[in-house]
Amino acid sequence: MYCNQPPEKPGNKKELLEKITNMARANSLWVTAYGTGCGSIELRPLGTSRFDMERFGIAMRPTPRQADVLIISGYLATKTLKRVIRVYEQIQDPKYIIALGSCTINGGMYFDSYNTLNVLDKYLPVDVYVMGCMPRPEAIIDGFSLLMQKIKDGRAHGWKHYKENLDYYRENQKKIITDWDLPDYNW
Amino acid sequence: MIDKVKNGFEIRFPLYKLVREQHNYLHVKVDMVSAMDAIVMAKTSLGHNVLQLISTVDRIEDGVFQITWILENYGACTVLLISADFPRENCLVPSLSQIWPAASAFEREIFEMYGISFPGNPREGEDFLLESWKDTPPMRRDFETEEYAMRVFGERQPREHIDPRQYVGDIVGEWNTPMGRKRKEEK
Amino acid sequence: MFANFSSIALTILGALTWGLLLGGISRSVTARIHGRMGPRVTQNFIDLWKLFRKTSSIHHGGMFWMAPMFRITGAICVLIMVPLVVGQNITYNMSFAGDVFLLIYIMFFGCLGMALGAGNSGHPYAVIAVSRGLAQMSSYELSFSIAVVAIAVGLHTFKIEGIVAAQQAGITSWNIFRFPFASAGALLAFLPMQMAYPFGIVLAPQEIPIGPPTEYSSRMLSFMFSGRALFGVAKLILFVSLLFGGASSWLGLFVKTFLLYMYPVVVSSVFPRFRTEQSIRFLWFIPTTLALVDLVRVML
Amino acid sequence: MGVNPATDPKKTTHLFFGPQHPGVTGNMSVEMWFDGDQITKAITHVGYLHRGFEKLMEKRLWIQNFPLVCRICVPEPDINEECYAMAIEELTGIEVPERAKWIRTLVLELARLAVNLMAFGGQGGTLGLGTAAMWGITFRDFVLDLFEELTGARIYHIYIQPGGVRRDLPQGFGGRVEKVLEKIEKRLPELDRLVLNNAIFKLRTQNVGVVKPEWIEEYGLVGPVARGSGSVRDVRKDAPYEIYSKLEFDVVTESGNDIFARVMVRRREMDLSISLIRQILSKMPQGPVATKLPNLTEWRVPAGEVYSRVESSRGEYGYYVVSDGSLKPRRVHVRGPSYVHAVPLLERMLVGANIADVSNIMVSLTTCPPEIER
Amino acid sequence: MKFTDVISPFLAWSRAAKKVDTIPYPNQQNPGADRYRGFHINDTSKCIGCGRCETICENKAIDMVKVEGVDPAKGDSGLRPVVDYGRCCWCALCIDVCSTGSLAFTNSYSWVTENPDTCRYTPGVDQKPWDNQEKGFRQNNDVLGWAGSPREQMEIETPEKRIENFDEVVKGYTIDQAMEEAARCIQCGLCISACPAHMHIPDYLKAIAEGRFVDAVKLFYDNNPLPEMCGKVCTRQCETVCAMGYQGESIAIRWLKRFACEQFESLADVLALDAQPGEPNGKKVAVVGAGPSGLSAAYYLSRKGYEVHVYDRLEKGGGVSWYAIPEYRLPADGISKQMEVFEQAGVIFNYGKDVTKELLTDLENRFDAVYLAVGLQKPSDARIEGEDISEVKPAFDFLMNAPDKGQKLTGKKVIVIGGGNVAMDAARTCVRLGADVVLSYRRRIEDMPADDEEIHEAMEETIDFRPKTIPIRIERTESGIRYLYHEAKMVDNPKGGRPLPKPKDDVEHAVDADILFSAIGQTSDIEFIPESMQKGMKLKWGRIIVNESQYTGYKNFFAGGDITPGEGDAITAIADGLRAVQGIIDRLR
Repeated sequence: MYCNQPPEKPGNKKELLEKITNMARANSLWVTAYGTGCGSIELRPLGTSRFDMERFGIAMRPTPRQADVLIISGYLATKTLKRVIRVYEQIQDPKYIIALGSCTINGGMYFDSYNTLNVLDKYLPVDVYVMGCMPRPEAIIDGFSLLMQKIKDGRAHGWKHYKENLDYYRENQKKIITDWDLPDYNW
Repeated sequence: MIDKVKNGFEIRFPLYKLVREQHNYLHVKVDMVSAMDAIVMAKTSLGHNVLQLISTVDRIEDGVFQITWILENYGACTVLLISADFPRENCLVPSLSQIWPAASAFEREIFEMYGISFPGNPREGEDFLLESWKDTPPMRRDFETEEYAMRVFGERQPREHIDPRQYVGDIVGEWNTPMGRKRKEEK
Repeated sequence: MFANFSSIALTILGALTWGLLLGGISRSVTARIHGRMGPRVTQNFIDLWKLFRKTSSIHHGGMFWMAPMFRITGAICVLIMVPLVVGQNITYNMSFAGDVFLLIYIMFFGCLGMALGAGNSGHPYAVIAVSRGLAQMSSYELSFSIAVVAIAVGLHTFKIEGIVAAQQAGITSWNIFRFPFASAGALLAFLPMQMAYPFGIVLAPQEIPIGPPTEYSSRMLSFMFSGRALFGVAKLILFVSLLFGGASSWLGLFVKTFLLYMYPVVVSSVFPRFRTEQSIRFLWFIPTTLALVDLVRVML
Repeated sequence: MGVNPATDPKKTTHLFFGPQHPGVTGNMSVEMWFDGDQITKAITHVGYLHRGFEKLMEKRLWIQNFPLVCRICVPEPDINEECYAMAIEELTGIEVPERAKWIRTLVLELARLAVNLMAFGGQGGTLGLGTAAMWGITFRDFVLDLFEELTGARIYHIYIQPGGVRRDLPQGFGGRVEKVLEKIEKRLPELDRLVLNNAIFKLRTQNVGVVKPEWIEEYGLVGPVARGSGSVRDVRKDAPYEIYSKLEFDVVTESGNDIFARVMVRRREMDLSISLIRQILSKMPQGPVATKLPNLTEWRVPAGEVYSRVESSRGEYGYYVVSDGSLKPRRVHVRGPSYVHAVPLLERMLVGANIADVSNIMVSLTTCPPEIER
Repeated sequence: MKFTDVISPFLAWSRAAKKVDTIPYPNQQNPGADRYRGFHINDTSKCIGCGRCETICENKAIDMVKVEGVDPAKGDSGLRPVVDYGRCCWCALCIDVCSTGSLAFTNSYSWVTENPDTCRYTPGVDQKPWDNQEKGFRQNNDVLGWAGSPREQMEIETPEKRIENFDEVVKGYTIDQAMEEAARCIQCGLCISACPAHMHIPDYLKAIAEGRFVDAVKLFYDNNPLPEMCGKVCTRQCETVCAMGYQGESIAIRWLKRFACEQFESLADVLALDAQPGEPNGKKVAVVGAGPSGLSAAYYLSRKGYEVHVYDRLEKGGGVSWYAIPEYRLPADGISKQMEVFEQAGVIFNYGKDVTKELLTDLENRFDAVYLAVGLQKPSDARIEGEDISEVKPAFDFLMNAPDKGQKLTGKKVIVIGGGNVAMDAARTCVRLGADVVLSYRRRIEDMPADDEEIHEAMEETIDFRPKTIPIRIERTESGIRYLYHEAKMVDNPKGGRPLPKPKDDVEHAVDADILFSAIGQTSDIEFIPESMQKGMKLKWGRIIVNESQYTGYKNFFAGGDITPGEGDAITAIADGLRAVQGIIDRLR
């Protein structure tokens, strides 16, 4: 039913309304509470009193259905990738991915590991990369600022790209996840 | 304290090999047939009744897996390591999961990582760290992790790399000497 | 009739704004005890707008869609049946139409509809949360009902208008002083009603993320949030009317509802959650007993 | 064919708890079957963070493994460095200068303090007491500031190395440590009042998540989990490393067996750490902080096998290091305390528990998935 | 349940009235700590491109690449590190091992991007916002010693003992010491660019470190047929560019070469099949002069199958380097050990042949090619008044027949003029013969061309150094001679270059002595070359100018060693020989 239909192509919205909406989107980024890697240790100071990301309207949501942002906090093991794809596809549009750390860019420390993937954007569309291992909370805030800027400018189109190039992403994903047992579309 | 343990081994397993000895630390090596007896003896009569770790070393050049059981005596705070070599082909090692419930997890991991089977472990074969792994068990020495990673995961950009030693040699003409050309070919 | 409709619309809109604003303020206040700066006060509006304008939204059939509607309907019914400000007829809306039992029924109906819808999402966490929530609701509704009955019997009127009118003789005539035990019971029941800790077993992110709304997203969630805001304000107004003498002016209304809203916030920030059976045991014994004391007193 | 009553689909609900779940400590999951509210069977699933550390270590030089090992345990990286460095020192016979030993102990205790603060606050957080989690993690951040100043990084310090530490203490560091300790000491009572003197917190933790004393030896439990059940085992006391034999302290132990006892152990460990840090700062000797190492890229560690142990905030932490005399280790096996805590023990403890207590129990064991999976 | 347990949590609300803990980050910047491991910077002018950072990086995050604007030079590979932040883990191992300390971390920590392909950059070359950051993680080699370490110290005879005899001063490494010293090598290969003969230094150091001494010797013989000599008296330009020398002490490449050779009684046996004459190709080459240059040309030509005849006026092979260097630096035993290799390689020696015009004409006719490597024969004039006194002698002549080779020293008080290795050798030889020695040099001690070690050892051996002395004249006195000089001050050279010594005042200082050796260099003497040949060659200041393959321009004549302009040391001479071999092979093809 809802999870077996091909995704609908995003249409154009009215300019002004879209602008206001983008402002709202930028100032209300809800993050899926999924610590995929070691970077999530720096999300705790970020979420708590010391750096307090709620100042920017960023909040943790326990369920992907209600979130806008997925933070890939560092390396992804192949076993996690499967869950992350599931989580990402459960997030409702528009949705964004922030990737933390070297591991997401080119493998980082684990470039030669048999169980972690090296180039994240082959499998999921990434909007913002934050350099560091681990990035400090301040750097993550800067990452969010860049994402906000992108949303306000209407450039944060990773999710559209994912839908339009679903076949490409699926092919790459299935190359790694040999026992693919997810539905073909699950949003 | 450790002397008592050592005496125990001298009496029961006169052929044991002493690897390392300290005031609260003893590492002995026995043959594969008496390994189980040694562990049971350590647990029942030598006071080393806590299993800390089961570890494996792939000694591929000797064609054996060296299994090491690390047992502790909580009262005296001494460590006893018992090692034994098992042939690498169709490796079967007796399971301790009936004696220590914690052993089951260690044995599941070793089965996954080395392909060593522990007959008697009821949960053997359940996915532990890996998911649907089809290649050589990854911790074996003959599994090349970097090659695997590059083949399966790839990298962002190919490495553009110049070895300074070769480069300097080439530009100054290190190999242009009468005998040098031959040497370079050898290299 | 037209004036009535527009005043109803204004009431709903105002209640929504006030509810969201209260939510924002409570987030800021909670942030203070955490030792942090906290979000903007308007954050809830931004969130709501964003959710409303998300481009995709999954649903799990008609019941699923109905759930927030049930709640919004319940909230609106309560809002229009309770007089907002005493003496200003325009705020009376339809208060002539109901008595407190109808109100209690409508409140229960809203939650029940919510439970039905959320249960229909098929997510095990939502199902667990619904079962927890209904179990808890049955216990706090009991104490709340007994308290209301005690007050109503004591004041010899079941009309909310009458209850409000009976409290207009100065601060000592407020029901909270006239029926202290029933009020205490009702106020304790107010905590689970607002899903405040230690009774927040329904929305327990660390246990059953995040309970009934697990599967709700985008527009559905924005309805859910507005429903919650409306319902929150409705409950506040109901409690103000029942226990705190209603509001004799707009300022009084805002102050009273604000203070009442802060009460669960204060408790919530310093207590962890009960387990389900602990919560129910607590609600069955303490508030119910308290309310019963007053009921018995009134009856005798 | 008989149906296992624990997983009978007619009687039980099948539920996955994690890995995308705010109540799980890190990236792991528990598969559960429960009957009503009671869990009848639980299976821990790990491997979401498996990076193949042990394989990678075999492919890297001895010194190159230091950036790797610290990533095995994210909240408390220093114990890994310490344990690995101790193993190498044992194999090579490299002497550690006296001052370096003191600095190492200082670092280890600061890290223990930091991780206990987080775990203490986190225990409240998992029950919905967000304030406690906020405070605990904020206090931890004060300690991280010290680490940043000392080692140059907040999380992965890569500070301890064979034969000493990488840098001397900065000027006036001791004073700043003292300042932070005072700040934390001043605010800890607030946290105590919020968490330990909280009726509902007690209700939720007392007599919940019981670890029976006889399980300690059966499963090989260590650290606060064992000490909360009356054990007095602490590697710092039993097999002192670095300069623990020169410090005065008593092993913290509680006999409640339940979550509250473990929380109390952690709380008292914080006091212990603070007192140890004060002792270290007052007695810190002068001198060099590192022994010169040979050319790092040509460094061969003599062949041998050694099992080294340190006491982490979660209990005994062991490294089984095998060298074949080459440039790279032959085998490094990391034995993290979470291994038995999160897999066999958790599976056992969850049976009969209430679904509401799953993350409560998990956090009280402070399971750290990266050290299980490596 | 206690009642206080219900009340006490509410006390937490007191926190709400207090100051918040939040750092309002983007509004208030929060700089990293002084030691923060932020982003890389590299001082490209200091960087030598040794690639140490690349080797130590466990993530393969650092690659050495060619960079525009940085050219390879002696001691600088011209490569610079590129850092891939898709790999980096900020462990700072690269910082701590950087041999020059040019690589560092700043305390910036914030870099966000949309484009992951921009994460690779060359610090110091690509402009980045943090390039001018002052603070950050810096190398501290005093603590770690990873970027440079002290040398393995070998045993050196005490000055008191060593002036009593002609035994070697430096004892040489033990096997363990040598292996540890060789293991300090970081295999960067910069030394190859500095060594005139481009020896395979990293390879043989690795061989020594791994205990493969035979391989090491074989590697020596690839580019240098006189390794033992070079192992003792080489000017070791390799060590001056050694990457380990920037923060520590350079690797004792020379001593290790010596060590490897000394491990074997006979080098000929070690080389065995590697030092055999090549397949004869029927061509004949004459080599004039059996010095380092001539010998290396002869060796490789022979190995390539040429029939090689070596002519020398002395009775033994080895040339001046051998004859003139005293025993305590280079014992004579080594000569025959190395000469065996040449004989095994099929080189034919003709000793005692004075190099004359007739000989050259004869060789021109009989051989396909001739290699002239006759070196410098004539001592320079000191150009001091009174230098024709018979007690004033060239130090070079004295050393050629020095007492260890049979000559006696007449007199007890000796003056040596000069600051080169010859001066040091003469002075130290005289000390060993029981004389009091005064050494006079025009410039400062740091300007002396001699090896630092030589100067240092000479100073230990009670030699009276008188730097900054300008000779005036030498007078004969009743008992001997008197040497008069001005004290000098250094003034800047208007043409640039080294400062010039000028007399400080008019005071004449005097030293009495029995004998004076002047060691101010040798000049060439090309009178032995027939005029017809001289016309075909290009000459300048008595030296033969050759092209890059040592070809003189006259028929099949090649020249090398000191007779051609150059550094004037043994290893350059050997390098000349190597080039000549290539030139001859190409020309005779």
